[in-house]
Parts: sequence; C-alpha cells; structure tokens
Amino acid sequence: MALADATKEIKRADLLQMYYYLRLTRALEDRVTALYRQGRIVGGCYTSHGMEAIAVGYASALERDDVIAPFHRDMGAFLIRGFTPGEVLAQYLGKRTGPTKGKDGNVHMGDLKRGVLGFVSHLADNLPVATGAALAFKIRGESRVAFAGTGDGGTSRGDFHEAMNFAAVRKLPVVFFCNNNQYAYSTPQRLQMAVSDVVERAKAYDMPGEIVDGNDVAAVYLASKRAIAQARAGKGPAFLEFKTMRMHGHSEHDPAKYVPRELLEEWKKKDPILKAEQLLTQLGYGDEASFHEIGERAKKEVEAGLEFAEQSPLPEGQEALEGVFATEDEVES
Amino acid sequence: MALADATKEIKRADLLQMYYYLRLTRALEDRVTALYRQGRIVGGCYTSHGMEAIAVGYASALERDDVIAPFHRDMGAFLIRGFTPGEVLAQYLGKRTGPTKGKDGNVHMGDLKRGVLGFVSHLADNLPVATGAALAFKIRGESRVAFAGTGDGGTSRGDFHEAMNFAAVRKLPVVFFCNNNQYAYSTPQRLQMAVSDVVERAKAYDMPGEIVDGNDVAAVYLASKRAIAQARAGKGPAFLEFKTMRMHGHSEHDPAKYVPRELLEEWKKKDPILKAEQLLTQLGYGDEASFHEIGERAKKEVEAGLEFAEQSPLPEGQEALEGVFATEDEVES
Amino acid sequence: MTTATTQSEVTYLEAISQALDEEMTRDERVFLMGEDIGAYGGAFKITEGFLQKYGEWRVLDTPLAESGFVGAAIGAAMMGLRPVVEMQFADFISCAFDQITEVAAKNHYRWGAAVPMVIRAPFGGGVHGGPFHSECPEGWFFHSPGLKLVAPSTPYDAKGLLKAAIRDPNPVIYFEHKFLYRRIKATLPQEEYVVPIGKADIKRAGNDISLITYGAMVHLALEAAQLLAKEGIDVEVVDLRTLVPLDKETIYGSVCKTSKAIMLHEDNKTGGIGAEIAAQLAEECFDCLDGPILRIAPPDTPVPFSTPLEEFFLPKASDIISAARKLAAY
Amino acid sequence: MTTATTQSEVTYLEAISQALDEEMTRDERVFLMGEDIGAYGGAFKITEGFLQKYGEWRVLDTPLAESGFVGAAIGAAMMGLRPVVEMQFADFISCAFDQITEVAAKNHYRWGAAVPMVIRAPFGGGVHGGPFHSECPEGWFFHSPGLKLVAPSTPYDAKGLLKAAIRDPNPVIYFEHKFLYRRIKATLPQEEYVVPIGKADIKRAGNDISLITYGAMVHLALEAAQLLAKEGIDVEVVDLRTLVPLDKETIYGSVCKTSKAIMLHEDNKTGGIGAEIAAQLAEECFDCLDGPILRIAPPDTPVPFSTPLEEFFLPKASDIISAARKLAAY
Ligand SMILES: Cc1ncc(C[n+]2csc(CCOP(=O)(O)OP(=O)(O)O)c2C)c(N)n1
Ligand SMILES: Cc1ncc(C[n+]2csc(CCOP(=O)(O)OP(=O)(O)O)c2C)c(N)n1
Ligand SMILES: [Mg+2]
Ligand SMILES: [Mg+2]
Repeated sequence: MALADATKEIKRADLLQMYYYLRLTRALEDRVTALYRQGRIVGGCYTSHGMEAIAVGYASALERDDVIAPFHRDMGAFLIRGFTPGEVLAQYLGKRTGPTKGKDGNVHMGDLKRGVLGFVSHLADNLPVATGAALAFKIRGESRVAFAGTGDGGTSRGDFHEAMNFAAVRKLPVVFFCNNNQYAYSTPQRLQMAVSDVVERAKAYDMPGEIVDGNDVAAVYLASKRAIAQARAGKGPAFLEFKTMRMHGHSEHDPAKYVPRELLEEWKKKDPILKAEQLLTQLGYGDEASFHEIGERAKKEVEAGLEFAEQSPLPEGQEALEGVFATEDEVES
Repeated sequence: MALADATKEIKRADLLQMYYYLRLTRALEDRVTALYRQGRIVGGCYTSHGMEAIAVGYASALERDDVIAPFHRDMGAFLIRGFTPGEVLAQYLGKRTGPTKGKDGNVHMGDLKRGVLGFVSHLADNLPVATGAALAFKIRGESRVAFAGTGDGGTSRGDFHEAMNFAAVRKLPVVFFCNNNQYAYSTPQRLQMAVSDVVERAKAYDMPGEIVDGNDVAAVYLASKRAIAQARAGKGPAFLEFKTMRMHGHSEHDPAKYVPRELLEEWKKKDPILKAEQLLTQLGYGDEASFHEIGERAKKEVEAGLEFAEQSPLPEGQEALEGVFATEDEVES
Repeated sequence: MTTATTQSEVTYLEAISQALDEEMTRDERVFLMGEDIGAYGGAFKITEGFLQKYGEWRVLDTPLAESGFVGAAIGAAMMGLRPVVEMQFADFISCAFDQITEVAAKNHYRWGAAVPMVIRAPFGGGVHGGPFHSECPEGWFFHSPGLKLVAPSTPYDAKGLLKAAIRDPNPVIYFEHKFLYRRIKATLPQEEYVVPIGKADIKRAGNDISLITYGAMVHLALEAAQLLAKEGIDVEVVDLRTLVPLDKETIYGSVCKTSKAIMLHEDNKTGGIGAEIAAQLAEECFDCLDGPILRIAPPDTPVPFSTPLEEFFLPKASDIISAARKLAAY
Repeated sequence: MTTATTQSEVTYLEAISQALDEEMTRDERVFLMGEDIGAYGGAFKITEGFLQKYGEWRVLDTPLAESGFVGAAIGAAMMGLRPVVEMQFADFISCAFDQITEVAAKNHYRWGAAVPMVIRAPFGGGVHGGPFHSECPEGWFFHSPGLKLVAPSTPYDAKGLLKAAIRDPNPVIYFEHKFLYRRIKATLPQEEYVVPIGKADIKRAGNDISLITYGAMVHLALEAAQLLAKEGIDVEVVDLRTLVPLDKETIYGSVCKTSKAIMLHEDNKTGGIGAEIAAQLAEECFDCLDGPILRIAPPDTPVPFSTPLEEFFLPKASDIISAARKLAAY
C-alpha cells in the first residue's frame, strides 16, 4: 500500500513524537473535561477527542517559522508549538499565566512569537487573516507558509470563500484545511452543503485539493507535507479535507443525541491513537509497554501543568482595562 | 447548428419583442449618457451598452409572477418588467415620479408589485435576498422562480458563496447568473479569480452551470428558459455564466484606458443588436426597414419619457424624512 | 394588563418560546431560521420541539452563514412571510452586519419595500462567555436608521415584545439577555397580550433620581434602588424596553419629575445608548436638570473572560449607589 | 509647525497621496491594498502612478471582497507589514465590519497581537451619491473599543494624520471626506511632519460658543462662525481631527471657557459622536454649562439622492446660525 510505504519515509523519532503528542492532547483534554464536569471550568469547553491526529499531523509537518491559524479542535497544534499543558489549563481556569492572561477562555489562544494566530470564535474569520500572513511572506520573499483551517460548518461562511479566492488569485503560500467531522454543532453535513466532499469547494478556486484520512496521523502528516512543499515552492495554495468524526458533543454540555450511535461505534474503531499504535507496531517502532509508558508520561505532564495552573494567580479586576491598544514599543516603528 | 435550430422554437413575436427591448434599452441608455455628458445627470451612470442581450433575454424567459434581482447593467429587465423610460429617466434626474421618489439614483430601483428587488450597491448583497424570495416560494409551495445576478467581480464576495450554498442545500427555485464582462471596474478577471470560467464556481455547490453567449439574446433566452424550468420543477438552483464585454468605462467618468483597444474592436463585431438582426434576418422575421422602424419607435418612446421626466417635479426637501419605517397598513398583518 | 386566570410561573426563556409558538400558530407566515434550531432546539433550547410541531420548512436549520441567512430572511419577508432569525449568540451578528444595515434597514426608505422580520440576538455578559459570547451589539444598530430595537427585562415583556416584533412591518432586532434566561420567572396572563414597541415602563416609581436602563441591568437597578431607599434616596427605575424608537415622553417625564438622571447599561460606555439619552436630556430638558447626568457602563474594552475581570467590567450595585449618593447630594 | 520653505498649493486629495507616497518611500513595510488602486489609480485617483513606482506587490489590486482583504491586511500587519487598505467608498466598509470589529479591534486585547494597519474610508455626502455612496460610518466604529479613528478637515491635517495613522501600532480608520478632495487647497510645509493622533485643533478661537465638529463640517462651521461674528457672536470652532481617542482636554477646555456648546456632524444624529461628547459634557462639565448642549446633525434617515432631499438632509450654515443665536440668548 502506497501509504504504508510512505510512512516508512517518516523518521522513527518523528512518528514517535507525534504519538506522544496524540497522547498528550488526549490526556490534557480528558483532564479539561473532568474539570468541566466538576464545575471547575466555566464557559465553553471544546475538545478534539477522536480528532487529535489532524492537529498533531499538520503541526508536525510545518517548520518553526511557519504560521498556523488553528481551528477550535486543534489542541495538538498548540502543544507542538510549545504551549504547555500548564499554560493551557491556566487559560481554561482564567488565570493570569494563561496565554491571554484571563482576557479570553478555552481554545481562544494565540502567540505571535510561537507563530500561532489566536482563534476567533467567528468561524472562518481567521482564514483571510492567515491568507494575509502568507501575503506578507510572499511580499518579503520569505520561504514561509501559513496553515489555516476551519470545520465543515465554517466552510459555509463568506470569509472562507473570500480567503480561498484571494489566496488562489495571488498564488499565496497558504494551506487551507477542513476538519470534516460530519457535524457542525447539531447540523449534519447534508444541511451544510450540497457537495458530498468538502474538497469539491476547492474547485471554485482552481486549487488542488486532497481528501485525507483525518484519523491517521501519518496520512495527515504526509498530505500536509506535500501541500506545504507546494505552497513553499511558490505554486500557490492547496486545500486538504481531513475526514473524521466528532466523538463528543459540540461542547461538553451537549449530549449530541442527534448523532446516530452506530456512527460513533463505527468511528470508535478508527480512533487516531489506536491507529497510530497499529502503525507503530507494524513498523516495529513500539509496543504495548512503550505506548503505556508514553501515555503515563503525558498524564504526568498534564498533572504537573494542572498544579501550575491551580497555583497561578487570577488576574486582578482592574487588569480588565489593560491592553485595548498596543503601545509604540511593542512593534518596531 | 443546435442553437440555430433551437431559436426556431422561439415564437416570432417573442423574438421581435426582444429585439424591440434591445433597441429600447440602447436608446434609453444612450440618452442617459448624453444627459450625463451635458451635466444634467448627477451621480453615477452605469450602462449595459453592448451587454443588453443578457437582461432582455432572461427577463423575457421569466413569467410575470417570478421575481428578479437585477444587476447594475440590467436595464432591459426593468423595461420588460414595466418600468417605463419616463420612470427611469425621472429616477436618473432625481424626480419624485421615479420609482424611488428621488430617494435613490440611477439603477437603484425596485418595485415589489412588478417583481423587481431593488438593487443594492454592495455587490452580491441581493443574492441571499433573492434566495430568500425563492425560499418563500418553496415554503408556500408556489411555482415561482427567483432570478438573480451579479458581475464577475461580485462573485468574489462572501454573500455570493453563502447564497449559492444555501440555495443548493435547500434546492430552492432560484437561478443565479453572472454577467461576465471580463472586468470589474478596472480589475481584469485574472486578478479577480483563479478559474478561467466563472461557471467553475458553481461546482462548489454541486449546482448545474452553463456558459452562454451573453451577446446572443436568443441564446440567453433559451438557456434561461432551461434553467428556470429546472428550478420551477423543484430540481434546485442553477447557474448561468453570460460571457460578454463591457464596451464603455465602468461608469461614464471612466475612459477605461486599461482595456486593450483590440478587445473592444473584437467585441464590437459581436454587438447584441447586430447579432439579433442577423438572426432575425436569417429567420426571415425582419429586414433593414423593419429594424429601422423599431429603432425609431424606441427612440420616440425615450423622448416622450424624457419629456415626462423633465416635467416631473423634484421632491420637496422635507420628503427626505418620509419612509424610514413601513406602516402597518402597507403590509397585511 | 387586565388580571387573568394565571398559569404556573415561566422563565424568561420559556416566555420567548411561548411567544414564538403562539405566533407560529396564529400566523402561518411566521417561520424560524438559524443554526441548530431544528433537531437540537437551538443552543439555548428555545425552539425545542418546534421542528416536530411545525416541520422543517418552518423551523429551518441553516448553514453556518449569518449574512446568507439574514439576507434570505429579508427576501422571504419581502415576499410576504414573517421570518424570525436566531443568532446563536448576538456576537455573530457582526457577520450579518452588512445585510442588516444596508439591505434590511434601507429597503423601505429607498424603494418602499417593507421588510417585516425579526432577528433574535441572545446578548450580554455575566455568563463567563468572554469576548465573543458576551457582546452587547445594540449600540451599532441604534445608530442605523430603519431598524427597530427592543430589549426586554422580564418574562412578561419578553413575551409581549417578541409578539409585537413579529407583527411589526419593519426589521426588528430583539435583544434577549442570556443571563436572564433561566434566572427570572414570572406568572404570565393566560390570554393573549402584546407589549407595544416604543413604550418604556417605569419598573419602580421614585421621586429623587431617574435611573434609565434596559435588559439585565434593570434587575441591578431595582436591587440598588431598594438599598438606596433605605438611605432615603427614592430612585425611579425606567426600563426602556424599546431602544428604537425611544419613548421620549416617558424618559423626559421621569427626568423632569426627578431633575436628576443616571444612565445605566451593559454595553460599552462610549457611544452607548446612555450617551444619546444624556445628550437628549442635555439638549431638551436642560432646564429641568438639577445636576450632572451620570452614566454607569462598562469601560471601553471587550468583555473579558476571567471572573475577576468580568466582575470588574460589569456595572455593580455599588456603582449605582455611589452615583446616586453623589447626585442626591448635588 | 515651524514655518518652512513652501511648495505650491495641494488639494486635500493630493495631500493624502503625498502622505502615502512619503510613507511608502520611508518604510518599505508599508503597502497598499484595495479595489482598482493599481493600474487605475483608485476610484478617486489617489494612488495614480503608484503601481509603476512601487510594483504590484506593494500596490495590490484585490478581488472585490472587503472582508477578505481587510482580513488579509490584519494578517499581514501581524506579520510586521504596515498595510493601508482603501475602501472604494466608505459605505462598503459594512462588508468588512466583522473583520474590523471582531478581529482587528480585539486581537491585542485578547492575546497581545498588535495590528498596525490603516483603513482609508472615503466618506460623506454632498456629492449626489445617494444612500450607498455618501455614508458616514464613523459612529459604528466609534463604539468599538480597539480602533482609532481620525477624520481630517484640511490638506495639512489630511497629510499629517495619515502619516501618523500609518505609524501607529494599532488599527486606524482614516475617514477622508470625498467632498473635500478637490474643493480645498493649501500650501504644505516642505519638511516632514506628522499630526499626532489624539489632538483636536481649534480652527477658530472664540469666546461665546464652542462649536465642536470634524470633517467637511469644519468648513461649514467656519463659514457660519464668520457670519455670526458680524452679529457679535464669537464662536470657537473645535475640529476634533481624531475621533478616538477624543481629546477631552481641548474639548472640555473650550467649553469651560465659553460655557456653551454645539455639536455638529454629518453622521446621523441619534447615537452619533455628538451624543457622546454632549453626554461627557453633561456629566463632567455640568457646572461650566450656561445653556443646553445643542446638536446639529442630519435626521435619522439614509442619505437621500435627489438634490433637494440631500440639501434638506445635510446641515446648513443657517442651522448653525439659528442654534448659535438661541444659545447666545440663553
Ligand atoms: C460565525 C459563527 N456563527 C456561529 C458560531 C457558533 N458555533 C460555534 S462552533 C459551531 C459549529 C461549528 O461547526 P464546524 O465548523 O463543523 O466545526 P466543529 O465544531 O464540528 O469542529 C457553531 C455554529 C460561530 N462560532 N461563528
Ligand atoms: C461590496 C462592494 N465593493 C465595491 C463596490 C464598488 N464597485 C461598484 S461596481 C464595481 C465593479 C463591479 O464589477 P463586476 O461585478 O464585474 O460588474 P460590472 O460593473 O463589470 O458589470 C465596484 C468595485 C461595490 N459596489 N460593492
Ligand atoms: Mg464539524
Ligand atoms: Mg464585470
């Protein structure tokens, strides 16, 4: 099989690292979910459970200098970019040590120094923004790439269209992806779009598109590598559709009764961690024992992070007034 | 030739009527242009010169009960819907007898009683609106169709995408068209989109699309008939790309130096009135003399309209305050 | 209101549901559009059960595209239907801003086409929603001629104003406060009623100071008024209910009685509705005024997420109390 | 400003061109985006010749998609460039509203990312543009924390404020008045200068009444002030220049001197910037005031097209004169 062959090209260390990030993502989000159920997290709580391979795969395929505009189920990308579990948990708990200092919650994080554009709730809003980052790279002649995504639902927004179109016209170095988990909140794909594959949408921009098994971290990684290489080579944007399934409710409060149980059963078998373990085993890169060890390491990191987050201070009320405007010294002028 | 055959299916009277409307549109807009050059028209002045076949063709293909959301170069559609040259000129001159009573200018006209949704400057804004009209028809089980268009430039806007998508998902009885005249103001198609035919955009919605010679009124009419029939039969929306060329500047003030002269020379030969005359002659429906007679009739109507418009009163200043809100008695409640 | 045989208490949220249900039953032109309002019953469950009752063409789940479905509602309204559109959160109304301000608001003025539609916008903070799930966008639309705006504070008003909004021949934005959804209850009259658009309501009569507000802040105002009463400061709480058109008669009447005014709202201070009312008072009731016109509103920042930040941001009873004391002493 | 060897007179429009040209030469991070700004030089010809001089990657014709290219400008700004985006008409800014208010305005507050960019918005009426080519959208953005807004009234200010806007580390909306483009001229200093954001300018000193305004209305104010001077009413004309942040010091200083204030603007009256300033005065300068705070602004309608309607709609010198007389007699 072509894919199986190709995965041999991925370095052992890289694959193992991706596996580690799959486990770290899972452990961290399981912890978040538990905290939410204990009432210790207020506000929204969106996880990537069962979809971790997407963010882990694409973020692993990028270079340090590249910029990402993650989607709201891309925790793995934050982790790979260096956001620690402690920072993430501090963010969830509204602590001053979170990336937004308590100004915003949950996955609404970003950090220019780590090349992560902060998520904006308004879905697809960050696609034109990432396109603009790619425009900057092109204007300056840099060999950097932007990588930006949205969900199946988000592809219905006008900003998706305007970003895709602009990027295609100017052949900008940006890779767009859609995290197609078959539902947008409760809305099934058939009420969201008339095409059966989101990738069809790329045809309107003469943009190359590819359908990828979103639960296979190696497939995501390799497809991302190809698209990134094309964009970096100046051949213009590309579109990737990562097929997957949302295994929880939209947010923790949603029991997702509108999803047929069989669908979940079916996809449970395709769990990205399971899939990665099968691959690693097949390639002789790991076994039960080493998987267990990595899982434990991830959990420990999360627990250490939680301790950090819990011990971190909340912001003081009047900090609400800070930061509306940037000051001269923050940007070179 | 298939098209030549098909045009035989168009009733002689219908074809002759379309020819008349081509001439009426041309005569009216030539008059508007002349007035503009005399400084008697203030504000913008957009004409359909060389593109008249589009509006005349599609508006002739619709039934009385259908609703149109015309584009800013669709004067023929207004005329076919019963807007008189007098009303149109009154609109241009800001008179109280214009369809907007002086509240708005030029092609920004509409009238629900005549099934015409008023043009909104913000391009593509009326596509979701027309989609909503089609939704109303579907909800009420009426056999009516909405017909709505924009230019090649307008297809880049998010509202184009959102309208096309919604219509496709719900299989609404709406026909979208793009009046592709190769430029959006000064912007050539290649800076507007990456595809070479606008019709490619329809693929993103699994919507049937067709490229049509926009300078051939019979071709426009027949393609519109087909798309309308499909929509009316409940098979969902369709998309038509009318290929044409803008023969003047964007607006009268624009010399359009950015358009290669050869392109204009080439398209001049494809003038829709010329083409219609060739067809009519071929079918034995008319000759030089009858064309001349129809042209004169059109000009006379325009002159009579101008007299009406000139003699019409301007609104009184305080009428500016009227009409912000609708009153109960305007709509049944 | 005439007294009536009463039903059991309903929440603010249930009152909204009832209004929708009654209007859909009364008038078959009324239909609903929005994200996840069908099988799911809406993010806040306001339309739970509606899909089953009215079918998928009157309870229409839309693609995730606010501009598109607001535009579609405009078109359907012009064709004679009465769409009620749900924003999942008021914050996302920014995506439909162009359709609302340029198309819906101006159609009738420009070419005489009435656009009878309602946009329901769950707004406001105090729910740990952060910058994108707590916004108060009414200030933008307040400054857009052609739109009516309402913002009920009680279950009674919520039901009556929504029914009035649906029957109005114009585009109406209905600001429903998320914080109030399940926090307040009332017994509603069993017979039909409508709360007319354009009428403010004195929620507490008083002689010393007019406290002019709307939405969730009405409850804070009443709370503060009660505490101030103990100090002998008699506050009149004016609940605007309708933001456009403003009920100048009631507002001016109250201020001319008390000679002192405080504006209170949850929307950002600068350019908020309180500014307009203060300006009107300073222009048209200047001679009635016995002191400065004070404003209590959040600072000019987005709504922050973390609890201490959001608490700092939102107006508090103590803010009202100190403003009232200051004014009373004037 | 230090006096300088002067060049020939330039129009308001040329002043804007000069600022863009100088900043693009000074700082290679500055680049332009918009519809038809390249080969065509922009709908108003402000960037005529720029494409030839700076190339197609610094003078970028965009697809017709305001949300898309404003979003792209935000991204490029965060990557360290200094985009200047042109709206073909300010009216179309509604299409980019979401990107401006939710992304550009909030990024720094939310996660510390500075967004140094400028949106040029040719605004205002008096040009027979009708409802979609005459709008004054500043009121909406005035009420959106995180944006700076400027609106120059003279060639000098137009140039200096645009340069300041480009150098500012924040998103700035630059409202340039279409009516003034070719109607006013001035001789500008030859050496470089910047007009700092946040400083109002007294365009005419006076002792009796403060007339507070901005944009094209400054010229109407000066005209009226001259006529009023003949009647012995000495009007001070305060040109705000910057709308956010407001120069409270200058505004309050003027009003505390004259004790009387009139707000004048071309944006719709209700919820306009005049309301906010009036509210601030009524709150913070109440004791200085010797009369009501008057507002002169168009009614709450779209901008109508036909000449008599638009003339009725726009403020006139006679409106100012009667307001000033009324206030002087107070
Ligand atoms: C413009 C906008 N409208 C509505 C919402 C509310 N909302 C948040 S997530 C969501 C569904 C998203 O679906 P999808 O894009 O498929 O992503 P998924 O959650 O399935 O991963 C909705 C409707 C939003 N965030 N933005
Ligand atoms: C949203 C929006 N942005 C900008 C404009 C200004 N504008 C008016 S017409 C036009 C070009 C339109 O091109 P196209 O859609 O191809 O129509 P054409 O005029 O070529 O028939 C532009 C940019 C507008 N009307 N709407
Ligand atoms: Mg999804
Ligand atoms: Mg065109």
